[in-house]
Amino acid sequence: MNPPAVQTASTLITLLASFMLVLQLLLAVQTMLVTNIRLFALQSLLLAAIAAVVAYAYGAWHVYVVAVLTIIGKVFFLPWRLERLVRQIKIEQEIRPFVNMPASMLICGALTVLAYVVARPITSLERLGSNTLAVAITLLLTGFFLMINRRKAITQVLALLTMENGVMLAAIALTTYGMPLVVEIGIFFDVVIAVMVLGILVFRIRETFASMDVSKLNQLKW
Amino acid sequence: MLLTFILGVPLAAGLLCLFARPRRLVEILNLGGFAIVLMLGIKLFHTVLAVPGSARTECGEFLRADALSAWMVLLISAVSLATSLYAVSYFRRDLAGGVVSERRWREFYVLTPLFATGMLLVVLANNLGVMWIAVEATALSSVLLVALYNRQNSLEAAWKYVMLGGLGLVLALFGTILTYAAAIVPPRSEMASFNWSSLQAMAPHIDQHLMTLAFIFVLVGYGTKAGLAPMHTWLPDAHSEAPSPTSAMLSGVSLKIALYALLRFHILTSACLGSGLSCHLLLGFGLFSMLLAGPFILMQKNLKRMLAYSSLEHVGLICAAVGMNAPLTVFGAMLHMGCHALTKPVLFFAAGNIHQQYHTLEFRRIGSGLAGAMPATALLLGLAAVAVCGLPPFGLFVSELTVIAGGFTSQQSWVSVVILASLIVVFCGVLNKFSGMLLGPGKGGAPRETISISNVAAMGLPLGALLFFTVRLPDSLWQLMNQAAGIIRGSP
Amino acid sequence: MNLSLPAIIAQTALLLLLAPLLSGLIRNWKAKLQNRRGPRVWQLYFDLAKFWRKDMVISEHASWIFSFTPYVMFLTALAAGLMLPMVTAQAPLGLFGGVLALVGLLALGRFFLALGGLDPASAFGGMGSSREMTIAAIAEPAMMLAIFTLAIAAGSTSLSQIVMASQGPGWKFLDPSHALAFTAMFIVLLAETGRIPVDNPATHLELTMIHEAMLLEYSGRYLALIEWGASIKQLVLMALLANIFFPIGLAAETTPGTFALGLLWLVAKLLALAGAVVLVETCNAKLRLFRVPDLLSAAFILAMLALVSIFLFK
Amino acid sequence: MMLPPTTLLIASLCGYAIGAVGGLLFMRREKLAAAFTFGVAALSASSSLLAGLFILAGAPPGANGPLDLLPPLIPYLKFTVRLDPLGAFFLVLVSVLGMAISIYSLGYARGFFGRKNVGVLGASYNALLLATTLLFAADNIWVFLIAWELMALTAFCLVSFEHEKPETRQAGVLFFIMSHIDAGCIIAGFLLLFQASGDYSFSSLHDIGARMSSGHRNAAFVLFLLGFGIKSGVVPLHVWLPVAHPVAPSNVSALMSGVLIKTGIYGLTRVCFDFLGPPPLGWGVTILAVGTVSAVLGVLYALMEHDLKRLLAYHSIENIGIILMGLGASLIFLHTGHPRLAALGLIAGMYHTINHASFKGLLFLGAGAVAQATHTRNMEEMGGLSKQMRETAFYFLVGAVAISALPPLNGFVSEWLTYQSLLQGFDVTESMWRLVFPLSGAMLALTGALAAACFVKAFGITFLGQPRSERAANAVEAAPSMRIGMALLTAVCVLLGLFPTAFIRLLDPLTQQLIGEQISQQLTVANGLALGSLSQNPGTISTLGMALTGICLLPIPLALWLIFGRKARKRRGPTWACGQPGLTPQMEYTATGFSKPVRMIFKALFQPRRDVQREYDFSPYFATTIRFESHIEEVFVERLYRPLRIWILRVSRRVRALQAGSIHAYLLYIFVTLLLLLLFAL
Repeated sequence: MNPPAVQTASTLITLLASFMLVLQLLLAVQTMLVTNIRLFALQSLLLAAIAAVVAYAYGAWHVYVVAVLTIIGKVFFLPWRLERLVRQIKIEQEIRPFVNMPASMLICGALTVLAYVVARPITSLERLGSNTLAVAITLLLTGFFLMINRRKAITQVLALLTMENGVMLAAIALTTYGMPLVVEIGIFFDVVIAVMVLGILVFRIRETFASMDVSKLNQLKW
Repeated sequence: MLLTFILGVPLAAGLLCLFARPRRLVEILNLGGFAIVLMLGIKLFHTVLAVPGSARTECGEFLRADALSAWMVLLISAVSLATSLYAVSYFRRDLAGGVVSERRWREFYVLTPLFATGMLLVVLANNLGVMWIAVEATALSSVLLVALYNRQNSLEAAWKYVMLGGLGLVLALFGTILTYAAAIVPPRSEMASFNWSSLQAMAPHIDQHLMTLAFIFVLVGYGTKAGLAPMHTWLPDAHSEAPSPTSAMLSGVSLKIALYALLRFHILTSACLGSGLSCHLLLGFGLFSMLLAGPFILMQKNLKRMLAYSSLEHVGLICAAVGMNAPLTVFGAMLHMGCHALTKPVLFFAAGNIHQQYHTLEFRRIGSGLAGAMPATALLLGLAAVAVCGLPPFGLFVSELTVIAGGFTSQQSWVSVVILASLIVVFCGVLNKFSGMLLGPGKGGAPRETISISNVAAMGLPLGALLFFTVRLPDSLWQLMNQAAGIIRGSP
Repeated sequence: MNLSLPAIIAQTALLLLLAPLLSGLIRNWKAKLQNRRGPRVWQLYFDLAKFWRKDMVISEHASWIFSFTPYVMFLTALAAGLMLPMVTAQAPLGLFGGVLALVGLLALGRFFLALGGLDPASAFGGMGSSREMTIAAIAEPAMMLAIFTLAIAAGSTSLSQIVMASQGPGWKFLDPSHALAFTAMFIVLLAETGRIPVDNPATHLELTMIHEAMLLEYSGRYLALIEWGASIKQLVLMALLANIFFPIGLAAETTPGTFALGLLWLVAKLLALAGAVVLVETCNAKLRLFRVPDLLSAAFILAMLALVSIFLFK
Repeated sequence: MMLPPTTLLIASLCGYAIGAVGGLLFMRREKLAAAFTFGVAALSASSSLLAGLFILAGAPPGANGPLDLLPPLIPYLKFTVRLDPLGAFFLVLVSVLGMAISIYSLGYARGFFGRKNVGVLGASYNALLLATTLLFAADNIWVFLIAWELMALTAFCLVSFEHEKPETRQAGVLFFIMSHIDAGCIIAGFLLLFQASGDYSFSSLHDIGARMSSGHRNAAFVLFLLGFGIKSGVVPLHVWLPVAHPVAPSNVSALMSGVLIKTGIYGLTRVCFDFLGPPPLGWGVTILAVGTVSAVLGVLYALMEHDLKRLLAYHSIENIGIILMGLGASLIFLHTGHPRLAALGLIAGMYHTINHASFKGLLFLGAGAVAQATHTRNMEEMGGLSKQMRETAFYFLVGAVAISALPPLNGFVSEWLTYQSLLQGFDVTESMWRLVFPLSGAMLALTGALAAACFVKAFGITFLGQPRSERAANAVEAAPSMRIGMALLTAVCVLLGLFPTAFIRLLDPLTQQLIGEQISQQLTVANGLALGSLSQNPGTISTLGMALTGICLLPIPLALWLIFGRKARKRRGPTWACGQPGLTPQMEYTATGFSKPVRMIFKALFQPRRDVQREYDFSPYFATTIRFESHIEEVFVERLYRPLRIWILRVSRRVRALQAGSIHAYLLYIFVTLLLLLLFAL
């Protein structure tokens, strides 16, 4: 393959990755549930795009598979499933986080800095897209923060999924050819099944507790 | 084809249970399946032992079994067998009492073999990615098992389990990927293999920073699944709210499976960075878990939660023992895994019987004088408690003392002292609660328990086995554990 | 260390005969000091003879212990006496035990006497034995310390050895540790023999009596044995004091002359001690029971000082 | 023909095992179970007794093992046993007691027929004996610890045998917790030794202390002192003892007080004389001081008790203290380099050990007989039992005289030896420390006298006077087998008392092994008639001589009787009650009243709480009912243990707040952990 192509690919990846980061921050401050879901879909789309770029740059066909799977699964199927769930158990759209918007912005910023600090000494990965590792870690940490900061079950699931996006970003961009195919597919289906299971649980919880507020689930202690 | 069979048999059993109509057939499918797995497991460890230090691979290096995996296979199959044996009488009573519906009952018999298959795949997978997938699979199957009773509490427990477990697994996945990324050393730019065998071979050349980062994520991730404090918070909920057979499997093996996954990375890391970092982290988390378990057990109000916390303590002990990284301690850890796997299920089974008798697990409501009301259960519970407190003549005494002695020989006396102290604290709690529950005057007019042979067998056989192996440990088993310990200490 | 039968017989006789006389003497002198005529010196002999002849009334609640006690009391006192060098430096039964054995035998007698007090189920007996045992208990450490001071000097617990050691060259018994120890022992002697200020042998007032309370139920032969035993015990203790602290004139070699001399010395020392006891008894009032410990702890301190002074003056 | 000792030992171990199994098998048939288990136990005990005696009598070298009971479990875990003189001595101890108590139990177990499961009792009783025997024969850290833990476990089963009563359950829990703590200390101590030796066998630990750094040595010593101290009930680690011993069935109490607490003495002796090498001065002084304190406080608290078995339990503490005095003195002599004196001290300690075993066992058996006859342990409800239970009363009296250290019985002999070693200790050193010796001697005197007072109370209130309750009034004599059991121990007390020199000869191998001196010859005076004290102009005693003197003097009172009182007659009459008719038991002195003077004298220690409630109609001077209540609390429980427990529970409650149930908090924990690791591990 020709160096310039790699160059462009790498810049592209960096760009897309940073977009993912932006979306993540939007997620952190956005308070409408459905919008959250859509944002997640968008983020996944970017992820797919990155996958496509990597696949093109290295002509590795199985990374295309990953891209396709991501589009099918995370861009269309999961958001659709989640929105349906939201509609089924008509929960109000408003998300009331524990930490208010400015504070959460600050925290996310701090986490980003931390991620860069952590990723700095690792030099052996400057193959494709600079700083993708940092972005991945940021996605992970901010996703984690979202998970803590959200009250409702579904939003926590969403946060978990964004974390998963970060992981996939690392999987695609850091490892020259993506993971071995079997692993990719396995992970993908695991995620899908996980969301199914979560859906089932959310549904059952809804009908037993007549509420989606996870912070009400505190009967078991000590 | 041995490994394939070991994986295939329970999978097949599980799937068949979907369609098999008559209840008895379903039960027999489970029992038979696990019995076969156990036999295969025994055959496996003999074949592994045949050539010391060797590993058996199948399906083009996709499956791989060395001494460590073989040891784990033995534990998994033994516990699953006991569980399925106990489940028969347990769920018959539940069905009779209308506690579970036919559908949920079938759910259990389908999911349990899948759960077991997942665990077997964890220990047999050669590819670390596949190992992660398998762990995730065990998590998902066990979540539904935890939520089986569909009560408020069990749903809450399941929710916490799946959220925290899922989170941990995402972190673990990240760590895994980082490891993979680290394993791609620039000169070779073609598709790297993600197989354990090759990784271990190239460990010394791995980028150290990246490996450290990876190990941290893996530690937190799999640590959550293995219930190391402070990531253990889901453990008491899930283990106490699940149906007793599931609790037995969760406490008996599933924790150790997550630990196994963690240990694989520990081996890699110490091969790459030297044993310093990972050992110290393991030691720290292990000791913290042990120390944290004490107060909760002292103040515990609920039988199964107490058992769960005792599992936390034992996992902590194993972890710390590996962290001490002396020949004696690591061997002790292996031994301890075995003994604990044989003991803890019995305790949970007995707890299940008590729950079905009194419809509560609160010590206060159960009251006293169990020895009179349910003699068989009380006796076995008492024996198992003696065992789990690390008193002779049961094996945990040997394993714990081995670990502690190892600490003294490797100039880590203070660790051993801490371990001793926390063991004593835990003992005080358990003794206090159990003597209050088992002894004393029985409640007037409480119905005497009706207990089936299979039930007693399910509790008695593991204890018998433990006692037997304590008095007479076959040389082959000793070899196996020794080699497993060797693998963990990085001698291929 | 051989056992000579004549010596044993002689000392037994001495103990049996001298004891009542000594008690009588003390009573008589006490009376004199209080301007009373008082009983004759040998009154106690007549009393004993009378008691022997009298019938006995034994409590219906009493068990065999009650009748067993007097003999134990009497015999232990005698045996203890035989282990003590009275006339000769060599105690007749010195082989069978030293000062520790002597104390032990007296304790055995006290033990049974206390049981005998409890046996007839009367309130007084219980009271008496309770107080007796308590006082003996707190008197014991002082006595032991005092004895230790001597035994350490002698390097042995055999009374003969102690006597010889303090006999040695020079007036060894004048050194401070001896003096202090002697004072301690003297206080203990008052307690052990039931003298004022610890106990009043003359009273039969319920609330004050200790020794007598235990004997209330005894009569006739048994009473004789106990009274006699008690006076022998008193003799033994006084002779012990006299001889281990002032070992003058104890017969070293066995000739009639030395024997006579030794006997004279013994009587002299006993008279002196008796005089001291009488003086103390007349000059003091009986202490309240719970003040007695103060007295005895004082004795303990003295003995302690005696021990320490071994360092100071060596 | 003479079997090799090890064979006998193995035989007895198997016997106990069979007895245990049999007990469980015949659980349903209680008569058979009782006969079988206790019969087998008695036989096994006699076999191990022979084994021990052979060793002490000087068995041919090599006849005492070592040998493996089982093939090793894991290569480093060997089940080796060996009978060296020290072990053999304690083996004799446990065997003698085991034999007597088993015979006693044959009858005693009848008391449980129909209400408790005798099979289980017999089984755990055998298991306990098995563990204890194994402990004394252990030649390997593993075997020792396994036996130690098994002993605690089985003892727990026996203590909580009558678990229907709540106080029994609490006692069991306390006992087990304490013995687990001591196990912990001992494990740590042994592993410190193992660290230096690198081998688990006792033979390799011999004088290992010489190769350890002084810090490790002292650490090990402290750990062992704590561990074995708890087990033997040394003040202030004794809290479990007066709680646990009384609630157990009396035969078990006898075994516990007689043997189990001696395992601590065994361990301490084994460790201090065999393993830890030449002792610093501090060790001996510490042990001597601890012993003195235990002796005095033990007997003082015993005096305050009116529960017969608790009283005996406190006396165990006292006697352990006396034993420790001997051992401590011996250690000091070892330090100052006087091996022969050290041997004397050791002999004193060992002698008192076996003496205490015999008379305390005897007393507990007697107490058991009484408790079974009156269905109470409270002395205030007894009295006058010497009329219905003549034999029991006699045996109890012998035990009482022996434990009060009165001649001519065994207690006197061993305390005399202790006195002698303390006395001669004064000259071994010029340092001020030597004042310790006479002082502890004085305290020993105090202890002895108080013990005498206490047993006047125990025997007098229990067996003499009028019965204070209905149950005491119609008590019946104990079963024949029980009386045989007591008679056996009585005989042991008398023999040990009258023939000390013969017994001390048996201790020669022991002192030879531990100190390298044999002094029985120097101690024997007048060819065995008297016991000497090892100094150049020795003090001597001859208990036999005293007894004979007494007998020879007996003719005097008899003769006098024949001369004067031949015509005198005996009459039975009422006790004088100040002229009032009818003496009621209420007028008798009570146990509490008996010990009142001591309580007042040592007020500072006991802090007695008393409250008197009087109800009156018109004037407080004419009370209709008066309720008097006096209560003392043990200072250590109040000041040390209760606060500790409360503190621990409070901390646990604080910690529990971590697990408050909110999933967000849980997530936060993980998050923080991750961040910290990222920050610091990189």
